[in-house]
Amino acid sequence: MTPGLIIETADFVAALLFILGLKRMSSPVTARSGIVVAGWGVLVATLASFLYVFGVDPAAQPNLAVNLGLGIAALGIGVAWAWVTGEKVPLTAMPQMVAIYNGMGGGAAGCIAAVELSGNGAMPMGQMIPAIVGAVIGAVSFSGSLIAWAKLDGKINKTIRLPGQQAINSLLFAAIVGLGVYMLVATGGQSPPALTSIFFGAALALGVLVTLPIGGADMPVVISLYNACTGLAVAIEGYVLDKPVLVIAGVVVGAAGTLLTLLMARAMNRSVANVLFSRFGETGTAGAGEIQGSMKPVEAGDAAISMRYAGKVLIIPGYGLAVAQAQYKLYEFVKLLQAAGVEVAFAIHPVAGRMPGHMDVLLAEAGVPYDLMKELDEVNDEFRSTDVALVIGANDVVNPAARTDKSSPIYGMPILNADHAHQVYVIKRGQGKGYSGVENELFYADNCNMVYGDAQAVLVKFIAAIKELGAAA
Amino acid sequence: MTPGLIIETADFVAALLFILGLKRMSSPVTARSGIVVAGWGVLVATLASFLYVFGVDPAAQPNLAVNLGLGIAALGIGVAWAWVTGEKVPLTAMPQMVAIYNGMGGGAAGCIAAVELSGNGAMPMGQMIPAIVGAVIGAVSFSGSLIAWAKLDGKINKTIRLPGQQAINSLLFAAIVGLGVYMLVATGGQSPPALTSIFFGAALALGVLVTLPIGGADMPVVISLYNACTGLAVAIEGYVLDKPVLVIAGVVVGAAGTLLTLLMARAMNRSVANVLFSRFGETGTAGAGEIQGSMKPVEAGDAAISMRYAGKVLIIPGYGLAVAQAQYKLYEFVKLLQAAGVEVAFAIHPVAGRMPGHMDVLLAEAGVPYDLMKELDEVNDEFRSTDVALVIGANDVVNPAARTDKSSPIYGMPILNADHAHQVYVIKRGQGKGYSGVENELFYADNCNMVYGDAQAVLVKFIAAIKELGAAA
Amino acid sequence: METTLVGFIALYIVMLATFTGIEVISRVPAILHTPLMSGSNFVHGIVVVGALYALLNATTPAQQVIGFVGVLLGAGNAAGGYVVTRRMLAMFKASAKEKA
Amino acid sequence: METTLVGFIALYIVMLATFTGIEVISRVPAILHTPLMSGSNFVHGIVVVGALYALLNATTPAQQVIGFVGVLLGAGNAAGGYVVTRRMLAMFKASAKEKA
Ligand SMILES: NC(=O)c1ccc[n+]([C@@H]2O[C@H](COP(=O)([O-])OP(=O)(O)OC[C@H]3O[C@@H](n4cnc5c(N)ncnc54)[C@H](OP(=O)(O)O)[C@@H]3O)[C@@H](O)[C@H]2O)c1
Ligand SMILES: NC(=O)c1ccc[n+]([C@@H]2O[C@H](COP(=O)([O-])OP(=O)(O)OC[C@H]3O[C@@H](n4cnc5c(N)ncnc54)[C@H](OP(=O)(O)O)[C@@H]3O)[C@@H](O)[C@H]2O)c1
Repeated sequence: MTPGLIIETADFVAALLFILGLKRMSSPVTARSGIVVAGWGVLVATLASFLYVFGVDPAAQPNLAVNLGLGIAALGIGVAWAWVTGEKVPLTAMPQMVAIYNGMGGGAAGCIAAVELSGNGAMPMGQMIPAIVGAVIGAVSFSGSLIAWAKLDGKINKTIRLPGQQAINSLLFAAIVGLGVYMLVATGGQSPPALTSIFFGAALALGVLVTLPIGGADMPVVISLYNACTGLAVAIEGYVLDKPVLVIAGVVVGAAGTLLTLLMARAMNRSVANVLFSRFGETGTAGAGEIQGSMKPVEAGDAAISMRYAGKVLIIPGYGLAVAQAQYKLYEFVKLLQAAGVEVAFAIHPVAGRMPGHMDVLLAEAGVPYDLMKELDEVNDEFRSTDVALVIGANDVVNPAARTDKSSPIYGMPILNADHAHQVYVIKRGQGKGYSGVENELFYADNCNMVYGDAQAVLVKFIAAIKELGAAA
Repeated sequence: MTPGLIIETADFVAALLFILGLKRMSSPVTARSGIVVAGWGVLVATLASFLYVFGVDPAAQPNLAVNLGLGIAALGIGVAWAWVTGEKVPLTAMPQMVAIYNGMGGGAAGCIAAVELSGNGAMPMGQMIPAIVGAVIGAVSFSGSLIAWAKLDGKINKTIRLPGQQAINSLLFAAIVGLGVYMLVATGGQSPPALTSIFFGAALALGVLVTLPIGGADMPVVISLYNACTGLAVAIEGYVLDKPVLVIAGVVVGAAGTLLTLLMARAMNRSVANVLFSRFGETGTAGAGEIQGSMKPVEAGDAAISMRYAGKVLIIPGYGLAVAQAQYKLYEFVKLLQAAGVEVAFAIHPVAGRMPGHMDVLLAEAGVPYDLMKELDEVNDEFRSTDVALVIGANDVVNPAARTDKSSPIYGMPILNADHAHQVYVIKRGQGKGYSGVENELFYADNCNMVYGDAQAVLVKFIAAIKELGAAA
Repeated sequence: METTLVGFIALYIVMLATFTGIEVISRVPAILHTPLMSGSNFVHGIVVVGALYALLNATTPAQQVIGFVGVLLGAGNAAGGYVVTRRMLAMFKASAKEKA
Repeated sequence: METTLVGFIALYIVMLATFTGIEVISRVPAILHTPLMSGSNFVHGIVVVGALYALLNATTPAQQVIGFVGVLLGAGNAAGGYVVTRRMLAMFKASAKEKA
């Protein structure tokens, strides 16, 4: 086999392994092996790609040793840095890590484009157009993801919005298109470095400017979108480099990212454009009318004991659980209930928390087995036969206004039917509203009582109450 | 646009439409439009392919007018014949029509190979090997499908089995391989017509000999397998002709056929090899032990009236319903029950009848809405809360031996839990066994009564009994 | 015609088409398995396009005859598969208001 | 490297990969959506292979620098995406005998 053939074979195997790996993600039973399978794909293709040394451009021949050294060094540093940070980052910081890794992929695609465009010779139009388009997408994805990271990591706290933001962004975009066309038409693949630098600089600036005004809570949607963008950029640069494996991997990721983005947007009852271009909550809060009734507080101990003697308890975790990092205490409490013979399960809304699947990861972290985590469709009919629904730091995902109030910004979003349970307990700190900023009628319902306090603190009380009961008995 | 570009565009559109069309088959709501979408695909690609006249081989130039005339004539005759037969064939004869149309596709692939192999010049190895392999698969699929048609249509009634069948088939296969290799090595794409003819003749004979010994009841599995084979042959010839649309369509059909074949084989608890190479039932019948109890016959009228006063009736149709063509009478009866306020649904086993989905088509033909047709997984838990399970001409699919009797040939096959209903009525003509030839313990169960007679005749009595009751009241 | 299906590209196409086929088809419910069988049978009727190409490029009488037969068979596959599938699918209806 | 992704072939690959992606990914249950996000993020880490190609063929110092950065970023994407996804998935366990 020639080196070229080995590389092509390795690429093919990698593409196959990616798809097989992603297929394994269709069940939590096989998902763990799925990432390993996909991992082999990247490993095989990366190792094989060193065989390019046997077929470099004659012009690059003199640099070969240096380039090879640089390649090994870059690989080593990149892998080592990412591996270490990835291993030690706390699970709560996952979203921003995904953002940063994703940005790196976009940046890499941009670098490929930059090298190709500073080309060793004239480039045919059919290559240059995609190279330029991929460059812009990759660069925007890079700088935008970094901003998303900074926001999620608390490095940037404010949503920074320039006056006339839309106009500035549009102008910048027009400038990028103009520069791109100029590079294409006037320079024929030999555009001067200064021009190329301005072009890339403008694209990076666009990513920053587009992302800055978006609120931190909307960042997961943005990350998912940039994930799709990076996929697209990789696919396009794959076309330029004539590497089908990059095209396939990129397109598949593009599909995944797009799907997840749409899912989040739909579950939030907003369009993707709305997320990107308008400040949320500005109109939302005004909508809700006055709610009749009052919130009825209850002692933590009393709530815990009533659950201890219930037949069936469904727990609805929300963003507040993540904020309080109370998943460990929660599972401790659940195990006590189970030991007392109570049937307990978790009802998880698809957009509970701030990322799709956020709650599932959180609970899994605390050791909750995945067969106790029920999806909305699976569990929603069970509330009628449930004694107690325990809502922990969730708000929007149990707001009945989504079913009834046409004027509410969350109207139409599917919700968990906590209100159908015989008794509802809600753990939250006070009168705080949820992500969408609307009032929640459920909290005023006859069968609902509030347990005020930080989720972690309340759960500690729950646990104490149950243990006391056991000791007394 | 050049003619070549138009053809390529049309091909691409066709491939896209095929996949979109098949995607629509995922629900009965959209399925009807699915076949239309796929139909446009074939139409567009076929019309565009006439543009080949602008780019024929110089050697074929003098024949162009004749060839074009032949092409239009062949298209016209083929479409007209198939359209007319397809429109007027009764629905019961669908399986054999599918067989014959499928065979024609295999034959067409074989013809393409024959033309290419009688080539206008030396063919590179990389083209010749697939051409030859595709030729064999296509030819076997052609003659095999015709035999399947003849068997299902009653043109051949016996299962014809030569002494030493396996040895003969193996020898023939070896001969085909030998001839193929000889054509490949010795003649370099210029094999003399006589040799080519012998080669194709041998392949056709193989299809006949492989299919003849298989019993008529196993034919649907065989048709599904040949469907996959034709897909494969089309894909391979598509590679030879460098037509990606043929490759994609062929591979997708190959996947569909393979999936359905495996599904049928698994549901019958046999391997595909077992279906093809062994006579079924020879060992099967011996297996079952003596069954305690007796079959308790009941009058048709009594059974009908007890269903009239039931709350919920589940109907399990089987092969006998198809034999008796009683689906119209059945739905008439069901509508009477529904009018009397009885909840009625159909529980359909994936391999009830003789083809996957056989019962669904039959019932749809009689006008039964598809939302009343429930799949096994969906309905199996409902039997416990069902007053009457009415089994019509079904046997194997309700045989509890599949759950309990490890020695039974159907052990392990999923069955409909008719025996869990409060009362079971079974309509069949006598002591006849089902497809697998084993006894059915259900018929001897305490809560089971037999209504003997042809399904159609019994249902007529059912209807009369209900109507009489209505008149009396 | 320029040859494009060379080497690995053909493999990629086959791999992706296989995945697409398996995924798309495993979503078809059992209720539609008979129409699926005839519908997929219809889809390989596209072979008629290949047969037409072969016929139009036929040089010898033998090739013309074989090509003619190929187009005839392919056309029958496509047309027959289409009609039969359409007829079957036309029968599948949802419960309507018009209760019996 | 011989150019193979020409014209329609690239379109076919994109079309089939899109279908494969949509079908495969829409089967992933909501419970795994966070690992899916990071896992698909990992998959585009394969871009490192393209960056390596660009770097190995670099002729000017500028190209070397950009190529180096590209490989660095791509490697970070791949390694980081892998570790994070593996860590998350490792947490998903089924109910075991070891009841509390
Ligand atoms: N998952 C996704 O993909 C995604 C992405 C973007 C946006 N979103 C949106 O996020 C929302 C998720 O809904 P959700 O019900 O999970 O959360 P939520 O509606 O944001 O409500 C969270 C609640 O938790 C309470 N809380 C905060 N910190 C707490 C603590 N330490 N202890 C106890 N309670 C605490 C807050 O009330 P107090 O202040 O009174 O305590 C608040 O009402 C949806 O609107 C969804 O559309 C989701
Ligand atoms: N669907 C597929 O894809 C497929 C393909 C190949 C094989 N198979 C096999 O076919 C079998 C299907 O099971 P099944 O339960 O539907 O049918 P079955 O087991 O073949 O039983 C059919 C029953 O119908 C009765 N019957 C025949 N003609 C009748 C008439 N005119 N009126 C009333 N009853 C009549 C017969 O008993 P009497 O003679 O006493 O009336 C017989 O017991 C399975 O074993 C399956 O594996 C299925």
